[in-house]
Parts: sequence; structure tokens; C-alpha cells
Amino acid sequence: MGFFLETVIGGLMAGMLYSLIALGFVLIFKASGVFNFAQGAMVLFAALAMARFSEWFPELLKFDSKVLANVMAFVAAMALMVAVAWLIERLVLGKLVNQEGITLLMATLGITYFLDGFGQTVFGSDIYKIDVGLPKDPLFLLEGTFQGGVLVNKEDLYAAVIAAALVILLSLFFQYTSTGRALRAVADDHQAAQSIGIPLDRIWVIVWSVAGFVALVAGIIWGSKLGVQFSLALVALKALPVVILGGLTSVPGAIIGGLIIGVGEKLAEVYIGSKIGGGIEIWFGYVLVLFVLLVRPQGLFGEKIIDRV
Amino acid sequence: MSADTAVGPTAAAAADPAAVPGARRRRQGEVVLEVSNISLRFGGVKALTDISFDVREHEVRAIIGPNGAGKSSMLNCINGVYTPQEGRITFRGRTFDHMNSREVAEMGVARTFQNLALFKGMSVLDNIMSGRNLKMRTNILQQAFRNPWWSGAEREESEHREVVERIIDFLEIQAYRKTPVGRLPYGLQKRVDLGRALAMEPQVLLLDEPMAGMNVEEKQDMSRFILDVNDEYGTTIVLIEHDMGVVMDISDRVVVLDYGRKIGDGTPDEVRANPDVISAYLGTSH
Amino acid sequence: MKLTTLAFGAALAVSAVSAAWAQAKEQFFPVLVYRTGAYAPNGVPFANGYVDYLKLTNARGGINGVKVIWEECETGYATDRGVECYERLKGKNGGATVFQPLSTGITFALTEKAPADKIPLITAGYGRSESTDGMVFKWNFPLTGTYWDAADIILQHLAKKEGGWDKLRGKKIAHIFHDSPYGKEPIPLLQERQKMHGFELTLIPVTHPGVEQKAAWLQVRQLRPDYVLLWGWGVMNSTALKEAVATGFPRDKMYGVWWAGAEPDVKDVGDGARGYNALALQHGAEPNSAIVKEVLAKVHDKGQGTGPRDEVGQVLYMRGLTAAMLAVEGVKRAQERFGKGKVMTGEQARWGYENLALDQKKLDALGFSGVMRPISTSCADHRGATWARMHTWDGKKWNFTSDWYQSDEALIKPMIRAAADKYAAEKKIERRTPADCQS
Amino acid sequence: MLYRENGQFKTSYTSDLQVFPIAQDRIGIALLLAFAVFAVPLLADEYMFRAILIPFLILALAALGLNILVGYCGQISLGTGAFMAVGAYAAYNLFVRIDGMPMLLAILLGGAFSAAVGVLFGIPSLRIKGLYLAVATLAAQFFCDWAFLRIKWFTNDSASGSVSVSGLSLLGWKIDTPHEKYLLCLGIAIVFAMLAKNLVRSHIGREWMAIRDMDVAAAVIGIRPVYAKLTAFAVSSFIVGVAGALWGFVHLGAWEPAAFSIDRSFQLLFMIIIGGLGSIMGSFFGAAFIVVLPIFLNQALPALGALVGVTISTAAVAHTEFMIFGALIVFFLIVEPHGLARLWSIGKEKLRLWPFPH
Repeated sequence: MGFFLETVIGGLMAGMLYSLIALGFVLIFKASGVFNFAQGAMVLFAALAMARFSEWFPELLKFDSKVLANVMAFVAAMALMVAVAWLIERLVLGKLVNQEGITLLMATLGITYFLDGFGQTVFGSDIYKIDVGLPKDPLFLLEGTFQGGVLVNKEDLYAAVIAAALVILLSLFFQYTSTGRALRAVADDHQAAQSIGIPLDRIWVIVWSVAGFVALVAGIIWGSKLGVQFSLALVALKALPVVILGGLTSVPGAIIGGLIIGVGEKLAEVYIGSKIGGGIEIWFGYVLVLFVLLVRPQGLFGEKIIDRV
Repeated sequence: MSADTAVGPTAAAAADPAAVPGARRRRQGEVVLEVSNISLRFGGVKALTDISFDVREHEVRAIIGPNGAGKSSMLNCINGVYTPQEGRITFRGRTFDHMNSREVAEMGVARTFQNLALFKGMSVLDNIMSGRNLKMRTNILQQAFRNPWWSGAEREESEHREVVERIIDFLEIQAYRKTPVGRLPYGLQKRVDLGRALAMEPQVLLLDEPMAGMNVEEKQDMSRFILDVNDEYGTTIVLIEHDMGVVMDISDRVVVLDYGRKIGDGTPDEVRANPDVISAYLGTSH
Repeated sequence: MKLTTLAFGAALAVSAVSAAWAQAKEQFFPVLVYRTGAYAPNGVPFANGYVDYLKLTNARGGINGVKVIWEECETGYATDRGVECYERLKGKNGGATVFQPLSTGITFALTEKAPADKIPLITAGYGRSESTDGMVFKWNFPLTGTYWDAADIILQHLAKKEGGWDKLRGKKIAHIFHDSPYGKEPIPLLQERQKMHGFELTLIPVTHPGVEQKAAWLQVRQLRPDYVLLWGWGVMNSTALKEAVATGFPRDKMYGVWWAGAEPDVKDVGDGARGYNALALQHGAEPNSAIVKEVLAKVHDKGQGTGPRDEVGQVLYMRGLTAAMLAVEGVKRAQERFGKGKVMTGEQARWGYENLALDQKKLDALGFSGVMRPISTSCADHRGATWARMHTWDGKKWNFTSDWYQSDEALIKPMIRAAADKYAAEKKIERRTPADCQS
Repeated sequence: MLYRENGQFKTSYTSDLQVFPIAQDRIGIALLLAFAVFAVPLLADEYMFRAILIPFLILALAALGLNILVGYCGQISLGTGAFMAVGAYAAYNLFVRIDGMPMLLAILLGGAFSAAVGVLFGIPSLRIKGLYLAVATLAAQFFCDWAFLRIKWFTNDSASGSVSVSGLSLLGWKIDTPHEKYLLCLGIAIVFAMLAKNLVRSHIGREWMAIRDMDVAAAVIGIRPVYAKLTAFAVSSFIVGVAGALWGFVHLGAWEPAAFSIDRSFQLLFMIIIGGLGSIMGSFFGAAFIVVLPIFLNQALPALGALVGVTISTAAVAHTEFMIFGALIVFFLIVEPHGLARLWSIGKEKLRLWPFPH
């Protein structure tokens, strides 16, 4: 029982981290109808920037305050992500307005390659450290109830809390700021939005910047968990089924989808996987999604699609 | 069918519409298609409520009504795109509570679409050829190994191609055979749409606003095509149309829908006289 | 058909001619590397060490006067890219001497191609274990040991700690491995030992690239094993250690293979990894060895260092350095037979690798005293030596914590024989005759 | 002036139904094939064969298969790698387990197995559309990767899970030299290209395109989406499976599931996008582009560096390669979203009218 709980909690944490990345996908898809495969690359890029800046600034400016270094690095990295967002809008999406989804998808794949190469050229391809003081040691709950207690990974716990905070922040942003409202308008109908004078290009830059911000946060959390190196880009593959399960257009969907898949795959791996040779995590999420889609083709929270003739 | 039949008696028909209905009313046969108590809802929205009417062999049956009256939904129910919550549809004595597109097509019901549903990526020829699909018999392997010398697939293709060419002549779009339909002007696309339906050699032809957005000449051409089809092959025609004038000229009987309800049914003259219809169209209430 | 074959022959002749023309006094070493992608952090130091040694060889005046040249090719650890590199480099500069893919996947692919091209493959400390049997695998050289040796030695070490094989009975051992040929290679031996000594073996695969291991470590926590064997590569290792920290599994109960015991694996875990043990393939981190000093003096001080200076002497750097040394020594040995100061073909070099005889004296001369132990190969044994020892991370650096081990021939030989025969049967290859061995 | 179709009158529908109705095209293609069969072996060296031509042909075949599914039937799939893997492993097992099994037959049967799996994973496409489907197909990708890694039977119980084949021969003709391998791949590629072309210009092809362009209308004219989509999946995965088998048997010789990873799926998708969705020709263009470009870059860049006197490190080359590749993809999508095939046909149009612009 204790172990079961442990697995579930572990799953929830992992799920929260997935949704953090999934969030980036959803934001961009909502506002620009682009399925942004580059999200993973953006996470890596942001993390690399963060890690390296926090090394470089102290060297350059001759100070040794970790906090200051991190803060400066964060600001600089964020600025960089905004720049990236702007360039993407300028050089890529701006030139591909009203192309089919697949074309845009391909474009983001192109961006992925570019960012991977560029990031490693500028920041190097070694393994780097991000230390924002997330605790590494485990935490044991209910040791009275269960022998050995229920283990909770403190780092993941913090990460989950941050992720949750981020989500709330974003939903507030969407609900209450004028930009947020504009974003939702665009999401509903590009032409209409344009016709009432919402500048699409600016909106898209904003969305991609927000996505960049999410990527940065995700990058920092994953980075301090795993160390910053190329494989970070691959965690995006873990987020894909989450996005689809939640429904491409739903922010809460991304979160709940993440939790479901997180818990699901951990339970599956531990209880079924160990029986059939293990490693089923890699596909569990996808197969789960496959079956959910058979029942709800638009995902759990996606908008329903009706054919009109 | 053959190209030359495009002229001849029909020219007269087009020339003197007044004479035509009388001429055709005698040919009307027994009921082929009967729609009884159809109701259709999307979530809360009621698209159709308790609609019933019948269609007789060889007649031109019009369904009219203001926008959002549920005309297209009615057709969608008949050929199985939508499934009504209540009601039944009887076709040549067989009764269904919902239709399956494939069966409907096999029973010889063809259809054109209000806002063109052509296959954008394909040429005019292929679009119309696709109408022959039901009649093509060769299997994948035969098609994969088709060749000019010894293959059923090739023979089948050219046989059907022949039929399609006649339709192309009939609709006078020879010049555009190999053009992707996407590039054609609206009026011509409408013809291709009709052509695709004709290629199925239908017994009943459902036309969803075939003349929407056309200018006078185009409308005249289109009504000529419709009447010809009806005359030459006695194809039963169910026609949705906005333009009252045209409808009254070419149709034998008219159903009037408003907000998903039937408010009138009968010959053009009867319908013209019907106060509900008048109010629905002139917007006055009583 | 006839025409084309003829034409093709002509084409070959042409290329042969051009090859002959390229026959300057230069020995060509292709270098397959991955300086990018998921495994770059481990690929880079190896590549730097490898190239540095080749530079050093020239600084030392080449191989008996024969200048050494090389060309890097990026594989990104991907098999098809590796094959492309192989095809590109094998014919260059008068023909490749030897290939070292540094990837089990690429090794498998090249094993099928090398014999036809008469180019030897050195897979020092990786590759397919049965290729130890030179009677079947004429062109493969898993020098200094295979994964079967590694697994066996780790188990020996555990047995020793427990105080005898019999003490292992009933103990729980979890094998956490990279879910690829690399990670699966040792499993047969582990199972063999399991049968013999009755410990509980649990196999826990981790899928590429190994960034998501929560489930694996939840299982570990539930299982509470006495020991964990870590068979990872790249980010998988550091992640495993972090998860161990996070789940509170004692690091000193973890034993890594020699690819899971280098700086990149522990660097950013730092103190968290203190007490973690890993096998050292002969050498460990050797900042004070003669060879490192020489490299620094003759290469880096000349401003020709391939990588950063502080990397020289690190574990994977040394691994690359040693691999290059073996490649060069093989050629030197071949020259003894086919003519000093001549450029050796791949085929001649093969003989050199098959008859390596590096005794302590030679090694000391090369500056490898304390870094390597003697190694001598033969037809029957393409591996030469199975010496290895444990080293342990103290939070700052790696320190040796055991004396030397050798794998148990009595156990492994038959396994190799069986596997090699299976391969031979599958491929319809005849075992080589003793006569062939003399050639 | 040479490229004119006037004076060529079609006297029968059959003659108008030809693959290349214009005489010049027929001649052109004939010359191209002749060149590929007779001239290339004279010109190409071994590296050319092993590292460029053979991979190009095999991947072009796979792209062709994928194009039928994505380009003609409009069902996006990211699971192509998996179907290649199924083809390869099925062929492998048939080849090693049944002795006396002819290689070609094994490869074709591999394709058949792949087709079956393709249909299985195609079933969701009856309900799921667009990007949702795309991600759903990833299930196939990851599941197959896992299965071939985990289930020992598939790999003939090899300890490492890596498999290898050798001793290829076709009707007694021993295939070992690279140019024999090349001819084998070329032959298979040509045959399948013809068959595919036939399918897409017959009524099954029209059904696929109808589903792609307007599925509701397609249903109304009596096309069964189930049949159309599943046949597309079957045919597509069959060809992809054959390509996979060739990739393992002819190109790699020994392989592990990683050889058919998700990267492969993306690579193939790139090929058909760059080459042109819904174009047989395009599959070949795309494959050529994607295969040659990286190799070209990572040989050209150091040379370029040498010219200006700087030595570019392997890492730098690799990274630059990534960047240029990505940039080119984007550039392409912006300049010609319909791919090389479209450029090709535009070129032909122009040539037809030349020298008169209209």
C-alpha cells in the first residue's frame, strides 16, 4: 500500500513535469494553430542559455553571488527566448500564414534542427549544471503508517509546485489581461481578430515569447534534475501524448493529461512492466492516448469537430 | 446519353417553360422516396422538426425556405451524412430509420452540394470519373498491374472514360478536362459538381442550391441542364433553391420549410397562395 | 550484366590506381566520433584523447618514421551515419588501417562489412563478446575485455566483499541497463552466474536516452536490492545517480560498468555520487601518469591540444588515448613482420593486432606504466587481457579501491565458443585453420 | 522548342490514359532509366554506391510508400519507422528460420507483414483525424521499437538483440558487390514506382484522393472511408515494409531497432514534404535531397573552411550541418510549400510554352 502510494505520488510529480512542457505546445497551438514540435528544442536552448549565462556572468563581472548569477542568467535567457520568438515570427511563421497544418508542423521541425545546432554551437555540447537550489534529498511521509514510509522526491515536489503556480499564472494572464483576451480572440478566429484590429504578428510574438518563458522554466527544472545536455530536447516526446490526451487547445487539459499519463505509466511500468520485461513506459502513454482518442477523437478537453457540407 | 441530345426538344423546353410543367406532370409515377416525421437536433439546436413529404418518380421536387430553414440538413439526412433522432425514410418500399451513405448511393441517389464539395486536388476528369467508382469492379491487384495491352483495369478505365466524356460534352466543359477543379470559376465548378453526380447515373438526383451565386445566363444554362436530365432519363430531381422564380418555373411540386418546420407543400401555384409561406418570405406575421 | 561487371572492374582498377598513387609514407587512421547529440558529453573526451595520441605519435616521429594521418567523422551514435562514415573513410588516403566505432550498434553493422574490405575493427571494452574468438571473428578485436568480462569481474568483486561466492546466495542484485544491445550484452553471463551461485537477479531496462528513470528506481526501492549494477551510457548514468540520491539508495551499493565510471557521469551529481563504484578498464583517471605529462608537453604546450587542457587525464580521455595507442602499437607490431618504416595495409595491421605482445617493458617505454597491464593477443584470443579494477568517486575525483581482477576463463570460454559457433553457423563461416592463423 | 506536345493527337482513350502522355516525357524517362542501369555502374565508385545510391533508392522507396498514405490519402503518419522495422524483422525471421527461403520472397513477405500491422494501426484513422492521428501513429513507432527490443523471439534469441543477415542471392545470382546491390534496389524501386503510379491513376487512387480532399462528399458518392483508408494504410505499409527489409538486408547487414527509430520517421516525412506530397516523382526528389544534403554539407564545410584557411572541428561541422539543414527545410516550405515536384512541373509548363510566355 505504501509503495502503491509512492508510485502514484511519483507519477503525479512526473506528470506535472510533462504538463509543464505540454503547456508550451498548447499555448502556441491555441493562438497560432501551429503544432510546435520545436518546443523540446526550445526547452534545451533555454536551459543551455540559463546554465551557461550563470557560469559566464560571475566570470565576466567578477562577482560570486549564486543568487545574483541565477537572476541575471534568468533575465538574459528570457530576453534571448523573446528574441528567438520574434525571429521565428519574422522569418518563419510570418511567411507561412494560412498554410496547411502539416506544412507549419514541418517548419517547426526545421526550427528544431536549427535550434539544436545553434544552441550547441553557441553554448557547447558538454553537460552543464543549473543550480537554483532545488533540494536533492528525499522526504519520507507517514513513516508511522507504513514501514519505510512513503518516499517523496523533494525536488520533484518543488518542481510540481512551481509548475502549478505557472499554470495558475498563465490562466490568470489569459483571463484578465487585455493581451490575454486578444490571444483568446485570435485563438477563436484569426480573420475576425484581425478585422477588429488585433495585430496578428504582435500577438504571435507574444505567444511564442510566453511559450519561450514556459520552455525556460521547464528547462530550469528539468535541467537541474538531469543536468543540461542534448537529451533535454527529447523530453518533448514525453509531452506529446499529454498534449493530445488533454486536447490540443486546452490548458487544463495539458495539466490533467499530464497527471493521468504520469501516474498511468508509472503504475503500468511498476506493476505490469516488471512482469513483461519492462521498459513499457516508452509507449504506454501513446497507446493510452490511442485508446482514449478512439472514444473521444478530439482528446479529453478538445473542441468537438463536426463535418459540415 | 449522347452529346447531341443536349439540344433538340429541350431547347424548346427552356424556351417555353410555361408549357413544360403540363407536359411533364402526366409522366409522374408513383412515390419513390418518402420522408416521414423526421426530426434532427444538434445538441440543443433543433435543425428539423417532424418533417414529412414524398417524392414521385420523374418529378422535379423543390424544397424552398429562408436561410437556416434546414433544407440542406434535410438532404444530409436523406443521404446519410446526418442521422435524424426520429423519423423514417422510405425508398422504393424499403424503410430505414437512418441511411448509410454507401447504400443510398448504391440505390441510385446522387447529390450535389451547396458550397462546392469537389475534390480540389483532382482534375475535372478525375472528379467526374470518381462518380463512376461504384460501377468499377477491378480489384487492387488488377489496377496495380494495369497496362495498355492485357488488363481489365485499363479496359474498364477507358469504358468509363467514354461515359464521362459524354457527360463532359453534355455539360460543355470539354476545354477544362485536365484542369484542377480548384482553378475553375465558380459557375463551372457547379457544373463539375453536377457532372460528378450524373456520372453515377442516378435515379434520384438531390441538388443543393445548384444556382446559388450564379448570374442570369449561368442560371439559364443550369436549369436547362436540370430539365434535360429530367426529360432524357426521367431522373427524379429533388431541388433546393433560393430563387423563387426559377423554382416555380421548373418544379412540379414544392415543399416549404421554415425554422426546421414544414409550412407548405404543393404545386407552385398552391404554394404561392399559401399565407404561411408568404409571411415566411415577406417576414410579416399574422 | 557482363558489360556492367566489366565496367565495374575497370572502375575498381581506376580507384586502385589512384589509391596506389596516394601511397605516400602515411598511415591513415579514420576516427569515428560523436561530438554532438545525446551522447556527446561522453563521446567528446574519448575523441580528444584518441586524436591527441595520434598527434603525439607524430611528435614522437611517427611509427618507425611513418607519419600518422587521421580524419574524424561524426556518427552521432547513429548506425546508418556510422556506416556512411565507414564507407567514406575506408578507401581514403591509401586505405584505412583500423576502425573503432565506439558504439555497439555500429560495431554490429561493421562486423558484417569489415571482412569484405579487409579492415580490422578494434572495439576496446565494448562490441560483441563472442568476437573474442578470433577463429570465427577474424577481423574483430575486443581488446582489453568485453562486457562478459566486466560483468564477471564486478560479480567477483561483490563475492569478495561478501566473503566468497557462496555468500552471494539469496542476495538481491538489480541490473539497470541501457535498453540496447550495449545494455543487454552482459545478461547471459549474469544469468550464468545466477545459476551457479543462486543470487536473485532482476533486470530493469531503461529506454534511450535514459532521462526518465523514476519507475526503474521505484522498483529498486520496492525490491531493496543488496547491489545495483549500472550499465548506462551518457546522461543515463548521471540520471541514475540522481534518482538514487532522490530515492535514498546507498551509492556505495552501486557498481557501474567501465562506461558508467567517468567524470561526465558524476560531475554534476557531485557529492551526491560519493561512494559510487565503477569498473575501471585497466586505467582510471591518470592525471599523473607519464603519458599524460608527455601529451601535455608535446601536444598541448605546443598549442595543438584537441580539447581543453584540464580534460587531459580524465577517464574517458584516457580511454581514447589507450584505444589509439593500441591501434598504433598494432601497426608497429605488423611492421616488425612486413617491414619497418613501411605503411601497413588493413590486412597487415590485422596481423599486428592478432599478435600484439605489449609486455610491461614496452608499456613503461610508452609511458603507460601504472595505466595499463601487459596485453598479448592470439588467434584464439582477440581480447589480449581482461585486467580490471574498481574505482570509487569521492565527490571530487576517482580513486582506485580494489586490486586487479581477471575474468574467469573457465566460465567465459565455453560461452564465447558457443556464441561464436552459433554466429558461424548463421553466417555459414568456416572456423579458421591453425595454418590460417600463421598467415 | 523541343518540348512540344502539338502534333501528338490521342486517337483512343487508352492512349490518353498512358503514364506519360507526352512523347518527350517517355523518351526522357527511358533515357533516365538507361542511364541509371548502364551508365551509373560505370561512373559510380564504391562509396557512391554504398553510402549514397543504395540508401537513396531504399529511402526513396520508403518515402514513396509514405507518400501514398500522407500525400494521396491525407492520413499523416509518424510511425513509418515502425513499419520499416516490421518489414525488416519479419523478413529476417522468415529468412533465417525457414531454410531455403529465397531472399526476395522473404523481403516481399516482410512487406506483407508490415501491411497487416499497418492496417491494424490504421484502424484508428477511421475516427481520428489530422494531428491527433499523427501523434496516435507514434504509438506504433514506440510500441514496435519496444517489441523488437524486448521479445527475444523476433531477434532469434541473440543475446544483444541485434540481428544480421548475409549471403544474399536472387534466383541464383549472388548479390555481394555494391553495384549488384545497387541494381537490386534500383530494380525493386522502379517496379514499385510503376505499380504505385498505376494505383494512384486508377479508381482506388481516386478514392484515396477523394477521401483526402473532401471525405463527406466522397462518402456521398459511395466511397467507403473504411475501405479507402485501410487500403491506403495497407499499400503504404507494404512498400515501406519492403524498404525496411532492404534497409536491413542490403544496406546495414546488421541492425537493431534503433535503425528504425522515430528519427527515421521524421526523415521520411521530410522527404515527401520537400519532394512533394501526392507525387511519385516527388518521393525520389525528396529522398535525393535529404540523403545527399547532410553528406554533402559535412564534406563541403571542412573544404570550405580549408579554403579560407580555418580548420572547422568535427563538432562545429555537425552543428552547422544541423543549422543549415533546419534552415533549408524552412526556406523550402516558404518558397515552395508544394515541394520539388511542383517546381519540376512548373518548369515543364514553362518549357512547353517557351519561347512564348503565354
